[in-house]
Amino acid sequence: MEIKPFTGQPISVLAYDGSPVTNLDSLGISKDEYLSIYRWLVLARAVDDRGYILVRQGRAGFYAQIAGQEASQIGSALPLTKDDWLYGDHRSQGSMLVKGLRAAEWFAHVLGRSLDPSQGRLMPHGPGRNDLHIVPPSSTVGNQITEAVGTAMAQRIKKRKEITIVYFGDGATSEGDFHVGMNFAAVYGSPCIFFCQNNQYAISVRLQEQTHTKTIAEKAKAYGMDGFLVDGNDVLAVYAVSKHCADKARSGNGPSLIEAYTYRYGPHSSADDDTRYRPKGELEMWRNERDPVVRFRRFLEKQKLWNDDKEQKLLAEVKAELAVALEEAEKSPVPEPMTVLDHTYEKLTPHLEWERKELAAELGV
Amino acid sequence: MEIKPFTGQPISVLAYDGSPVTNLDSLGISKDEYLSIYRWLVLARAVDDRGYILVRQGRAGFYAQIAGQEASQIGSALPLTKDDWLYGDHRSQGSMLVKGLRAAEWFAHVLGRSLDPSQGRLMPHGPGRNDLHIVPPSSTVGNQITEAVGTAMAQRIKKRKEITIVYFGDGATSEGDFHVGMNFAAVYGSPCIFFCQNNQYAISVRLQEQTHTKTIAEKAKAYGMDGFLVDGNDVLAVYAVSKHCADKARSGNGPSLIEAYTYRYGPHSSADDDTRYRPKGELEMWRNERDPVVRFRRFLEKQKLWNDDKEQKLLAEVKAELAVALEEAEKSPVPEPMTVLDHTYEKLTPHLEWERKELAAELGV
Amino acid sequence: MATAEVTKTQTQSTMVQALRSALLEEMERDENVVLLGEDIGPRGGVFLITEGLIDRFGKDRVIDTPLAEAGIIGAAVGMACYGLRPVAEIQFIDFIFPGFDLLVSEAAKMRYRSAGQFACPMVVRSPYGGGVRGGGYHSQSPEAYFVATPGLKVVAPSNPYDAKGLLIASIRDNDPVVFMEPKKIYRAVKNEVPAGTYEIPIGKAAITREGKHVSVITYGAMVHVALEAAEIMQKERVEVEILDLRTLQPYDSEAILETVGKTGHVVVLQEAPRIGGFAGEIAAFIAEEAIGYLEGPIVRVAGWDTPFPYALEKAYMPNAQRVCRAIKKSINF
Amino acid sequence: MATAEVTKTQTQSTMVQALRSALLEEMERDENVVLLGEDIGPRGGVFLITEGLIDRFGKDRVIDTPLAEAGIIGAAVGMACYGLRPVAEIQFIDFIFPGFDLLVSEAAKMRYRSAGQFACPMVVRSPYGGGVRGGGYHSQSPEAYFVATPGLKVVAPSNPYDAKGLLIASIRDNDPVVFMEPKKIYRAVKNEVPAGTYEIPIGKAAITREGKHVSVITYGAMVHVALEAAEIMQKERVEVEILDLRTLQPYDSEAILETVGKTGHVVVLQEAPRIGGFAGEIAAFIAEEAIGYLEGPIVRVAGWDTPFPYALEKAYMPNAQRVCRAIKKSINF
Ligand SMILES: Cc1ncc(C[n+]2csc(CCOP(=O)(O)OP(=O)(O)O)c2C)c(N)n1
Ligand SMILES: Cc1ncc(C[n+]2csc(CCOP(=O)(O)OP(=O)(O)O)c2C)c(N)n1
Ligand SMILES: [Mg+2]
Ligand SMILES: [Mg+2]
Repeated sequence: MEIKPFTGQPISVLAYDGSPVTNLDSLGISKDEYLSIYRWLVLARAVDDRGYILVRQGRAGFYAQIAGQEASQIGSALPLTKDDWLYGDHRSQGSMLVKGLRAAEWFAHVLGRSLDPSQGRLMPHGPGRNDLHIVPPSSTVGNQITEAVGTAMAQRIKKRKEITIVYFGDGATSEGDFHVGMNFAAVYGSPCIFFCQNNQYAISVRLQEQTHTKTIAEKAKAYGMDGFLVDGNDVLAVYAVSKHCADKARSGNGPSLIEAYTYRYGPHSSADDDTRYRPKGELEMWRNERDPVVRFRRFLEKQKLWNDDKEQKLLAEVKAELAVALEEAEKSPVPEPMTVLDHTYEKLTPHLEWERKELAAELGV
Repeated sequence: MEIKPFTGQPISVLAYDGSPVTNLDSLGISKDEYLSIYRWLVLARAVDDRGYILVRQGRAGFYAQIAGQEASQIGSALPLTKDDWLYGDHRSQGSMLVKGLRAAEWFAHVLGRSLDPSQGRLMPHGPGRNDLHIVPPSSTVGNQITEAVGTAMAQRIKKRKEITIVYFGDGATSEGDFHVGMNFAAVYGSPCIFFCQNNQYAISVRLQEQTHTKTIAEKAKAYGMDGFLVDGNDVLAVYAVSKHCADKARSGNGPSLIEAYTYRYGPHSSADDDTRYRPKGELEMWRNERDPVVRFRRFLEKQKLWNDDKEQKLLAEVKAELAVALEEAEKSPVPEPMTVLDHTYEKLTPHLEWERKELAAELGV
Repeated sequence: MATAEVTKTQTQSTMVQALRSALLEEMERDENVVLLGEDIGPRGGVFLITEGLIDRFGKDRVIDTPLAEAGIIGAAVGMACYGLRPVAEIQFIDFIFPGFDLLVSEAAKMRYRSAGQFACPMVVRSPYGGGVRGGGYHSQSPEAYFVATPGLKVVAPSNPYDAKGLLIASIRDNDPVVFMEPKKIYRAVKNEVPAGTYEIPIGKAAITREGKHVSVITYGAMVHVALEAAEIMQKERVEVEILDLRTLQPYDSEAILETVGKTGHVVVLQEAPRIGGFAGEIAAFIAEEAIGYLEGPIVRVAGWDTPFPYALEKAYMPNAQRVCRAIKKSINF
Repeated sequence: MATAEVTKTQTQSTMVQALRSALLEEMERDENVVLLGEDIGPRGGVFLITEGLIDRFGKDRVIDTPLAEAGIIGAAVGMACYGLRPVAEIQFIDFIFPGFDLLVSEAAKMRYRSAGQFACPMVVRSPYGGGVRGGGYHSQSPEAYFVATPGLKVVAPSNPYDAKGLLIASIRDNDPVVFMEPKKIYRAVKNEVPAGTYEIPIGKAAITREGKHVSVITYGAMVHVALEAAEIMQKERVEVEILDLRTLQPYDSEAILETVGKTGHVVVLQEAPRIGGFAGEIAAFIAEEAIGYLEGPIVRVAGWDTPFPYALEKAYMPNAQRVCRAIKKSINF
C-alpha cells in the first residue's frame, strides 16, 4: 500500500461494508493484532458510553464524547511506542487509553477523584500521566500544538528515536497556534505528527464556515510539509497512515499533518444542544453507514475472524472490566480540600503559606 | 498580460536591464503615468535617504529604511483609490506617500513633532491619517493583518466598492495573525490584498530559517486563496499584479496574497548591525544588478522617455521639495507635554484628571 | 451613585435575557452595531445570549467566526476603525488570551497612537468566573489584566437590570470596553428589567446595601456573596455596607471615598487570585487617599493564589464565611 | 535580605555582560539549558546578550526561531515538560503578547493541572521599560500581568551583580520565571560581577540604601530614580530607605514589613501605569498587614495611565522630582 500526501480523497483500506480495497498484506498486521484493534475500538466506545452516563446521572459536570471517532484515535495511537509523547485535546481519551491510561483513571478523572492522575485539577477532558508521556491538555483550543512541537524539538536535540503526536480538531486549525506550531516543526524537521480529527464541526460551526479549503490536509502545503487525508472511520487506514508518518518522523524525515475525516455522534459536549445546528439525517447517515466499530467488525467477519458469539463474549468482558474500573474510581476519595493550594509552585510561596493558614482556619482543620 | 497565481517564478514585466518581457499595451499605462511612477520611485528613495540622515544626525531615534523595496511599495499603492484603506507596517512609508501622506508629515513623524498626524505618539515607522484611510501600525509584527481584515469585512458588510490593502514582511508570515487573518478573509470573501514584502530577512533571520516553503505565495493554498509571486523590484509587474487583485477584490471576488520578492539595502533599522548576518556580496549584487529605481529608469530610457537631463532636473526638483518639507516639519513644535495624557480615552477619566493635576504641578504649568 | 432603580411594572428577567435584549435593542437602533464570535449564529452562543439574533439581523450583522480569538478581536478593531460598533463575544473569558495581544496592543492603544484620529468603539463581552464546575479554563476572573491596560474600560454587572443598562452604555461608549458577565448568575439571579432602552453610566458604582460599620467593596457575582455575609453579620449587629463597583476601569473613586468615610472599615472582595488582583488597586487607592478615615486594616478577600481548580472549587472560591472572617479582622483591629 | 555583596577583585560589568555570562556559565554547567528566540543566533540578540553563544554551543542549543512568540513560549513549555531547561528570549517584552496565552494558560498552570506530574522549569527573559526613545511598543512595563498570574515567578534586577545571580537562580528554579531586564540600564549602570557562579535567591529583596524617615519600595530601573530622589531629599535632611524588591512574585513580604516598621512612611515606585499596577499590590499588602505602623498615606509613584508615548516620554516617566513630591506627601501627612 503506497501512502501519498495530498490525495484529495481520503485514503482508505476498507470499504464501508468492511471489504478491503487494498492489499492487506502490505499492512503487516497479524490476526491477533486485528483482534486487539477491535477490542480497543469496543473498549473505547464502552468507556465513553459509561463516562457519559456519569454526567447524565449528575455525578460529573462535563463530558465530550468520542463516539464515531474511535477509529481515528485507536488507529493513530497504536503505532506509538512507550517512549513517544502524546499531547491530546478535549476529545482524545481513546488515544490516551491506547497509550496506557487505565479506564479506572479515566473514570476517576471524570468524577474528579484522587485516582485521577491530574487529581481533579481539570475539567474532565483528558488527564496526563508523566510516566506514559501523556501531557494533560488545557482547555484552550490549539495550545497543545506548539507545546508538542517543543517536545519534538527536544527529542531531536537529544537525538532520541522518539516522536510526538498531537491531537486537535478541525476548528483548532483556525487558531494561530496551529500555524505557528506547523511552521516551527517544518523549519526544525521535528519528529512530530499533527493529527487532526476532522469531525466537521467546531461546536456548531461547520468546516465550510471554518475555512475556505476543501480539506485540512492541504494546509500542510503552507509549511512545506506533507499532508495526508485519511478516512478517519477506517481504523486500518488510520493505522497505516499514522505508522507511515511515525516511521518517517522517527527516521529523521520530519513532521506530517494527518487529517482524519470523521464525524462525532454526540453533541459537542454534555453542555451542548446539537439539534440547533445539525442538519436532519446527517447523523443517522454516518451512524448507520459509516460507523468505525461496525465497519471493522464486518471486516473481521469477512475475514472469518469474528462472529456473534465472540462479540457477545467481548461485550460482556468489557462490561465487567469497566464495572470494576468504575468501582475503583468511585472508591477513590475526592481530593483533600487542603491540597487545593499545592502544585502552584514547586513549594508553597510565603503568600501561599499564609493562605494555607487561612484555609485551614476556614475549614476548621 | 495574463496574471496567474502560484507561478513558482516571480511574475515580471521588465528584465533587469529594463527591457520589457511582456506586451506593455496590456498594462494600459500611459506615458505620463510611466513618468509619474518614476517620480514616485525617486521621491520615495529621496525621502528615505533624507529621513535616515535625521537619525544619523541624532535628531531622530529610529528609522527603518525602504531602500531597495520602492517598487513593491509604489507599485502596490498606485492601484488604490482615495476610498480604499491601507494598513502599513514598519516599512511601508513609500506606500503611505502614494496614498497621500505628505513628506513634511513623514519628516515630522520621524522627528516626533506636532505636524505628525500621530503627534509623536509612535516610534517613527508609520503615522496614520484618518482622512486618507491610513491606519497607523503598532510595532507588533502581524497585528495589522487581522485588523485590515476587519476593515475589509466592514467594507463588504456595508456593500461599498472599496478594498483594503495590508502590508507585512516575510517574517510576519510566521505570526499567528497572518494565519488567522488570511483564514478570516478567505471565509468571508473579504475585499483585501495581503501584500507581503519578502525582503528575505526578518532582522537577521533568512527566509529559509523562517519557513520551510520556497515561496510565501504558496502559503495562500492553506486558505483556498490565490497567491501571486511577483518580482518586487519590477514596479510595473507589482502594479499589474496589484491592480489585478484590487479589481478582483473590488468586484466581489475575494482576497489575494501577493508576495513581492525584493531585498532591503539598509540594516533592519537604524538600531541594527547587518554585517553580523549578511553574506558577503549579496547586497552588492542586488544593488548593482536589480535596483528597482535604476531598472525602471533604464526602461524609460529604452522607451525614449527619459535622459540624463530629465534625471538631473527631477533630482533637483525632488531635493528642493524635500528641503521645504523638512523645514515645515522642523518648524512644527514638539507636542505640548500636557498633551501626553490625551487620547487615552475619548475623555479624561477621573483618574487621568487627577494625573493631569499632578503633571501640571510637576511641570509648573 | 444610586441603588439600582427598578420599574415595578416589568417582568422578572435573568441576566441572559437582559443581555440579549440590550443587544437586540441596540442592533435595532443602530445598524452599525454588529456581533461577531464563535457559535453566536444558529447556536445562539453557548449561553444563548444571541439566540435568534441571526434570524432577525442576518449573517452580515451576526457573524459566526472561525475558531480564533485573535481574529475576533482583531477584526473588531478593524471594523471599529472603519466606523462600525462591533460587539465581540469571547466564548469564555479564559479563551481571550489567543486574542489578548489584539486587545492590549491594538484596541487599547489605537486612539492614543493615532492621536485621536482613530477610535475603537467596541465591546468584548465574555462570561467569567467560577462556581459552575468549569475547572481551570472555564472559571477565571482575569479583570486585573484589563484594568492594568490604559485605554480599556472594564465593566462587570452584578444583576440583570444593571447588565442591560451597562451593556447599552458600553455599546454606545466610544472606547473599547471589556464587558465581563458573571456566568454563575446568568440565570440564578433575577430582577426587573424594563423593555425599553436605558443606560447605566460607566464609571458609577451603586450601594447595594446600606450599613454603617464596615464597607464591603466588590462587583460581579461576588456582590451576592457579600449580601450573604451581610445577612450573617447582621445577626451579630454588624451593619455591612456593600458597594457594587459595576465599572472597574475607571472605577468610581468618589463612591469609594464616601463609603470609607462613612464606615472607616474596609473589606475588598474579589473572586480572582489575591496577589496582583484588582482588589489590591482599590486597597491601594484607599491607602493613599483615605488613610485618615481608616480605623482598621484594609482586608482583601479573594480566591487563593493558584490556578482555578476543578474538584475543589468550593475550597477555592470566596464564600460568605471567608468574608465574615475578613469583616471581623477589619473591625476588631 | 542583605545589600548586594560585591567582590572587590572583579571587574566592572554592564548588565548585558552579566546576563551573558550567566547564560554562558549555566549552559556550560547543564547541557539541558537551551536558548531560543528571535535573532539570538549569529545576530547575538538585538541587545547582544547572546553574542557568540551560538558559536560556542551550536544551533541545537542556541535556537534562532521564526518570528512567533507563541512558538517561542509554547515550544519552551514543551521542552521544559520533556526535561530541558529552556531560556526563551522575547525581543522586547511588548512583544510577549502574541505568546501571552502560552505563558499564562500553559507555563503557569502546567504543574497545577497535572497535580505536580509535569513542571515548566523555564525562563522567559525580556528587556522592558522606557527611557530609550522606544515609543509605545518598545518601552512597556507589563509586570502587573505576570504577577497576577499564579504559577509564574517574576524577577526584575536593578544592577549587573543582581542580574547575574538572579538569572542563574531563575534558570535553576523549577518554576517558570519571567525575567524582566531594565533595558535602559543595560549598559548605563555598572558594578562588580564575579566570574564564577552564584545565586541571588528568588523572593528576597535588598536594601539599596538605608534611611529612617521614609521607605521607597521599588525595583528594576526605578531603583536608580529612587537613589536620585534620596540624594535630593538628603539635602532636606530626609533620610530615605530604598528597598529593591528584585523579585516581584513572590515578593519579600518580610522585608517590606521590616522597612515599613522602621520608617512608617511608604512610597511605592514603579514605571508602569498606576491603575492596576504592581505598586498597588505592595500598597494593599501594607494596608492589610502593617496599617499599625503607618504614619501617613501610602503614596504610589508611577507612569501615567496612558499608553507609553514617544515624543513625550520624559513627561511620562517617573523621575526623581515626582518621587520627591510623593515622599513629601507621605511624610507631611
Ligand atoms: C481558545 C478557545 N476558544 C474557544 C474554546 C471553546 N471551545 C471548546 S471546543 C471548541 C470547538 C473545537 O472544535 P474542534 O477543534 O473541531 O474540536 P472538536 O470539539 O470538534 O473535537 C470550542 C469553540 C476553547 N476551549 N478554547
Ligand atoms: C510581535 C513582534 N515580535 C518581534 C518584533 C521585533 N521585530 C521588529 S521587525 C522584526 C522583523 C520583521 O521582519 P519582516 O516581517 O520580514 O519585515 P521587514 O523588517 O523585513 O520589513 C522583528 C523581529 C516585533 N516588532 N513584533
Ligand atoms: Mg471538530
Ligand atoms: Mg523581511
